[in-house]
Amino acid sequence: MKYFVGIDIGSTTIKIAIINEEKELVAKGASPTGSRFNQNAVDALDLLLFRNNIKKEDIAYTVSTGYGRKLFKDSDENVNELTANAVGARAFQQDGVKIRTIINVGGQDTKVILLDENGDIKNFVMNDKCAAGTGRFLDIAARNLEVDIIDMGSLHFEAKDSPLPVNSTCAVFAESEIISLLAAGHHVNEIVSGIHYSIARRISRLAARGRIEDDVLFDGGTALNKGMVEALENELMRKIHIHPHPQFTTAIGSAHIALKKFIRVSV
Amino acid sequence: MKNSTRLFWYFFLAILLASADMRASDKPVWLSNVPPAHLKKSVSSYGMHRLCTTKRKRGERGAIKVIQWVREGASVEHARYLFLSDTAGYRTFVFSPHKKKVRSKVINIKGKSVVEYPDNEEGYYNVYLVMKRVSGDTLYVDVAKAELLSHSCRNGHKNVRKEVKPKIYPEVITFEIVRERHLNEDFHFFIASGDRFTYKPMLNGKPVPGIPVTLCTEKGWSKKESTDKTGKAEFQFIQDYFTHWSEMNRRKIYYYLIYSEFTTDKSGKFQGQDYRYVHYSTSLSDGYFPSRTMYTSLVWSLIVFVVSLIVIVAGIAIFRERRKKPYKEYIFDENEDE
Amino acid sequence: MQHSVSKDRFERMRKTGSIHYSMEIKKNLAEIVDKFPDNPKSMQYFYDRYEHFLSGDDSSFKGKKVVASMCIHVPLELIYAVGAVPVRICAGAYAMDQIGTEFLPAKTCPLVKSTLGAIYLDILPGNIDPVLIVNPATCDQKKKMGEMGEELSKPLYLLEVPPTKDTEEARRYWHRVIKRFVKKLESVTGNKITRRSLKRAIKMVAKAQAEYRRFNQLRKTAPVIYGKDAILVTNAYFFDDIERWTQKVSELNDELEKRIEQKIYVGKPHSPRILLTGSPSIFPNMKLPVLIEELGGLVVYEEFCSTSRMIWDTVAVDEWFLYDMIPAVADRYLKPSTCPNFTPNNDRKRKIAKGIEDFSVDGVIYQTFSGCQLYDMESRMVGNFVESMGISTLFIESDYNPDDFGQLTTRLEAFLDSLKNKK
Amino acid sequence: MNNIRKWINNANVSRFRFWVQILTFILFVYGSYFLIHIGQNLPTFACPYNPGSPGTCFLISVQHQMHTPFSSLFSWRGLGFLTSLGSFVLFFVLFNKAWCGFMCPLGTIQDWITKLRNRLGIRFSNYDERSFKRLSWIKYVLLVLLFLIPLAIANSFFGLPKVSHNMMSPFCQICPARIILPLFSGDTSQMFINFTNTTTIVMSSLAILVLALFFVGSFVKKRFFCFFCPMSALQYLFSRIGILRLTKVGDKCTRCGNCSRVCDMGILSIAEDITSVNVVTDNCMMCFKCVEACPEEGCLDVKVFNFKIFSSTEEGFFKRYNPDGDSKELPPLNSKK
Repeated sequence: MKYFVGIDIGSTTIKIAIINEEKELVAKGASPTGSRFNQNAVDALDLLLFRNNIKKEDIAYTVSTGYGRKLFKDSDENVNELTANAVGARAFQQDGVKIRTIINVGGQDTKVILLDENGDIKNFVMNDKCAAGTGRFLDIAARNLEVDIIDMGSLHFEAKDSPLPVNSTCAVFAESEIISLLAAGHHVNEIVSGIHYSIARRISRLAARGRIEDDVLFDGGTALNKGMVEALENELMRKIHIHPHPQFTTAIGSAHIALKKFIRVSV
Repeated sequence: MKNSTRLFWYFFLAILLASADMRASDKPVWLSNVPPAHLKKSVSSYGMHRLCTTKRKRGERGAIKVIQWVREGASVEHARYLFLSDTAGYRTFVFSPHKKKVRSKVINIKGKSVVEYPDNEEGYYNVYLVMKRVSGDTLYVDVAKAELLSHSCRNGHKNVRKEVKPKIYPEVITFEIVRERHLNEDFHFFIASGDRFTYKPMLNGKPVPGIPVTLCTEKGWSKKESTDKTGKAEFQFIQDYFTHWSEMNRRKIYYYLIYSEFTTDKSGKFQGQDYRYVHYSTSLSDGYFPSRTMYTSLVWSLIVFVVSLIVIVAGIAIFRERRKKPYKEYIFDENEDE
Repeated sequence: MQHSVSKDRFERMRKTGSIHYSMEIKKNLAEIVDKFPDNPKSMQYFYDRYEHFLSGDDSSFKGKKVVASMCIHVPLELIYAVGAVPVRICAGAYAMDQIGTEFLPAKTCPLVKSTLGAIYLDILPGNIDPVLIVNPATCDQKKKMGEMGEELSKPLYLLEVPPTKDTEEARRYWHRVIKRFVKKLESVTGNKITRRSLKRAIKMVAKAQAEYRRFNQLRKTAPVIYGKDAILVTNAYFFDDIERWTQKVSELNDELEKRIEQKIYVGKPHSPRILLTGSPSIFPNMKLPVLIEELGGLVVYEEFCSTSRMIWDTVAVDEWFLYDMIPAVADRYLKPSTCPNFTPNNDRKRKIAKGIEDFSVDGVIYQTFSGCQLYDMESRMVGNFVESMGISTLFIESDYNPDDFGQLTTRLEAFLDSLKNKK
Repeated sequence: MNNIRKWINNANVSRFRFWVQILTFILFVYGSYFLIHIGQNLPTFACPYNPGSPGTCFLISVQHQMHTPFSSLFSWRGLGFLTSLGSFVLFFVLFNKAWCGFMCPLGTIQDWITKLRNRLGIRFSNYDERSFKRLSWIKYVLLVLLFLIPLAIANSFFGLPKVSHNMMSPFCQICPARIILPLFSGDTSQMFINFTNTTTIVMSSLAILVLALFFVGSFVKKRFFCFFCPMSALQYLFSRIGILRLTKVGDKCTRCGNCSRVCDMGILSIAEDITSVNVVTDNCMMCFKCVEACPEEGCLDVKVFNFKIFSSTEEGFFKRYNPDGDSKELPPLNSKK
């Protein structure tokens, strides 16, 4: 049985996805990038293989993507993460749903990718210059609110009345604004939903510039946060599909590319 | 008027008429296109050269009848309109431009005789009135000739040069005058005062050197030349009368008469009478325009040309100088009191 | 804003400035030359000219006055005609950009900052000492930069470019501006413009244009030269001696012709053909073209004011007299210009459309310097126009700062991939 | 085939036109001395007042044919006019407006005067856009008068008295060709002020004024008279169906303005207009200087029907305007001469 590895070396976390010949997702794993990410990546891969008892030789082809893709030594090929993301999104074929727009909110940047009919990238807009509207903004907020990032989503739904307006979009100023809101006695969940809406508004403005079309897929680590999804749906005023493994879309995509490349190379 | 005076008048006229045929040598008989004053209303003019024709009744078909008045006398304006009684011994010959004899006759309109012929072809019609009589011991042969051009642009201008050439009929007309054509003559041609033309009296088809030829114009100017050894006499037309400037009409036709006569000693018998001398005389009358360069002045045009040149050049020079100065400023009226 | 700096501080700034400048030149030149194996041999002349970009060991300038110019609206023929030598000093150095920021707000076009920095420190191509720096008043930032230059007591001269080029008032105004400019040139250089000298200048420039047109024709037929080399060739037109430049370009053309015959092509076989437009890339800021061609694209046509827009249109004079030659030269720099400072500017769209057709372009990359709002404004219109032709466009906003390499690579790679799939 | 085409596209059409103009000048001014007779209704100034003219200009036959009462004009006589108009159109369609650019004797004279001014180094001037537009309609007024006045001589309009016969062939009376062309056959008879009556005084002195304007105008502005010539107005009515065509490909044009600068008539629309294909305007005389001056490959083409006979090429442009030898024979830049 041959396995194909897609490894997405992001700024904050390394995500690995392994699929078999029938394109089924066999294993996925994420671990923090840290500083020596080449070594970390290799260890994470070995750990994942060991846990799912896959032998190293069965891996036929590995494709790396993400910011550190060129520096990860033992990948057979590296691919641009936008392309990988597109392939990953298209691999997630819910019946009756044709994905035309991917909103990927990663740790360090936010990407809005538009696809044409057969899934090729038609156009894309990126915001990688400012932390606002990215996962980093959520990390900072979570740290300030001394709340774990995972249950940010549930807190969002506890807020009773309308979300608190958090007007500073800049991650640095948001920090001081959150502290002042806490001091003013506002409840944590109001602040969290306010933050979600400020990020969502920022993303929708970016999406507007990209002139998005229907069947929007929201992926990237932030998609795990239910509150964010709800806020974005309201801001975009349209239904949003969530990838079953939002954090691993790009990794899965690069695994699929590894499969395709392997077939072409071997045939 | 009392009967006696009327009777006297009748008698006087009879003598005059009777004496018609005893003319002094100096009164040529010629065919004129100009009707007598009191008959102007009853005739009309036709064609380019406004030939005189009888008035056509409404709906009259067939060729137009051109008439030429028979007149006698050297003065073109005051020559007498003759009345040819049947006995006067005259014969008329009219030849069409294609040299065919055309039926012509002399008719009398209100006591004045005219030679009439049908006109339906393009080109010069030669009209002759030949009068022969013997008086004393000389036979007088008087030929009155007219070359009448008939043309209408509708019929086109084919082979004009051939049609316009002069034609003579020596076998029928013993003595006639021929006007030599200019090179560029065509159907639209008019003699204009100032032009020079040569005339050739032809006796039996041959030019006659050394005989007097006289040209008279409307207001009585006349010039006598004698033909040179080749039988040609050259004349230059002059405008002998200038109307007041306001009545000036470049298209008015003036008329001239040219006649020549000479006597040769040739004997013979004519109508039972012997004669020892023959006196030939012939005449030709036609119209001419005022001079083509009449009232036009080349000098004035050069003056106007140079003046306007100077004015325009000066205007442009000033315009170009003015443009060199910086742009014109807007000036505002400073005074306050409305 | 009198920039009072002590003599010693100024000297020190000048020294470090030129060190940074030459380091930048070496780095970029190395990148341009070494990373690409198949550069044509006759490009070596141009690489050497950039090697001595600042040293100015060029003998052709000796004994002649130099008139520095910026933008493309300065009639070079008139400068040649009065016996001076034109050098275009639009700077592309990040080193000078940092000097310029001391005078200009942060959000200013890097080209303007860099040029002002170069003028202030007198670090100009070919180490020239211009008698006059002609500054066409195209976009607002250049106007203000010119004003600041004057305050720094540099010989700046404002050339008033009309805001539009279609009305007759604008054309007549432009003719008057050029005539006054000629008078200024005559007073600055001391020579009088004559019929002969202007005619000779027009012919010289026309010969250079003829060679460039042949160069362009060759690039149209086959991908025999990288876009970055083409940009280098045209950039050399800024400061090189024109007759030598023409000679060298014709040699390059001959070599390219041979390459076409022998079918030696650059880049990969069906690499996406890119049209570059927007803010001009000027050496040493060759970041974008080099990156594109590194990632497998091929720049086939650049609609920059540092390349084709500067050399394309040639003058045709009806009567070889000053009264017809000077307006003809003036018209040549106004009427066909597709500089976005003119409004309306649909000539530029038509030129891009023609470029796309002639060079069978796959994708358009629209570069805008951050802070240059002229090109930014026009990017929407051009983008929509190119979309309507069915060609996808990538809008890149960058400046002379080399450290946004990462973002550029991701964007360009994604764009090139999307083009490859479409092909 | 295409090296012939290449040779033509590189040819110097202006020099070719110079020689064609000389030949056609001899044809139209001395034609009849060589017993050549071309025809009655020529679309150019083969002036019948000049004895050497091989035919007659259509304008004079128009004025004579219009001098008929309405009753006969709208009956058989009108047919005569239509046939002569037909033969004019047939002549005209052959060369379209190139009749003015290549063949008209008056145009040739004006071009010679321009060459003289060029030799003397005197500056030419051009109309600005506003006056260019305003003056362009004068030739249409002259054309209408040219039809109306003879009609008004033969019929009375709205009961007004008929125009006097002295106004017969009104345009010929003031046309400079009537005076200039006979001069070339040594016949100065047309150069006169006619004092016969006030009308003829006014008309003949107007003619002399127009003559002076003609000479000074064409000395100062290139092809001055062609701007007001009713023949070019009449020709423009039929120029759409001409066989010879001047077309432009708007996409290739960079609007560099070379064509409108070398245009003798000073037409601006040739450079500004990038949409229409047929670029012959009413002032254009099809001298093809614009096609010579266009540096863009195949932007301006001269076509017979749809077959290109001469089009603008880069190579041709550089050969014409910047021949190689040129910059060498000029003195080096810094020599004091």
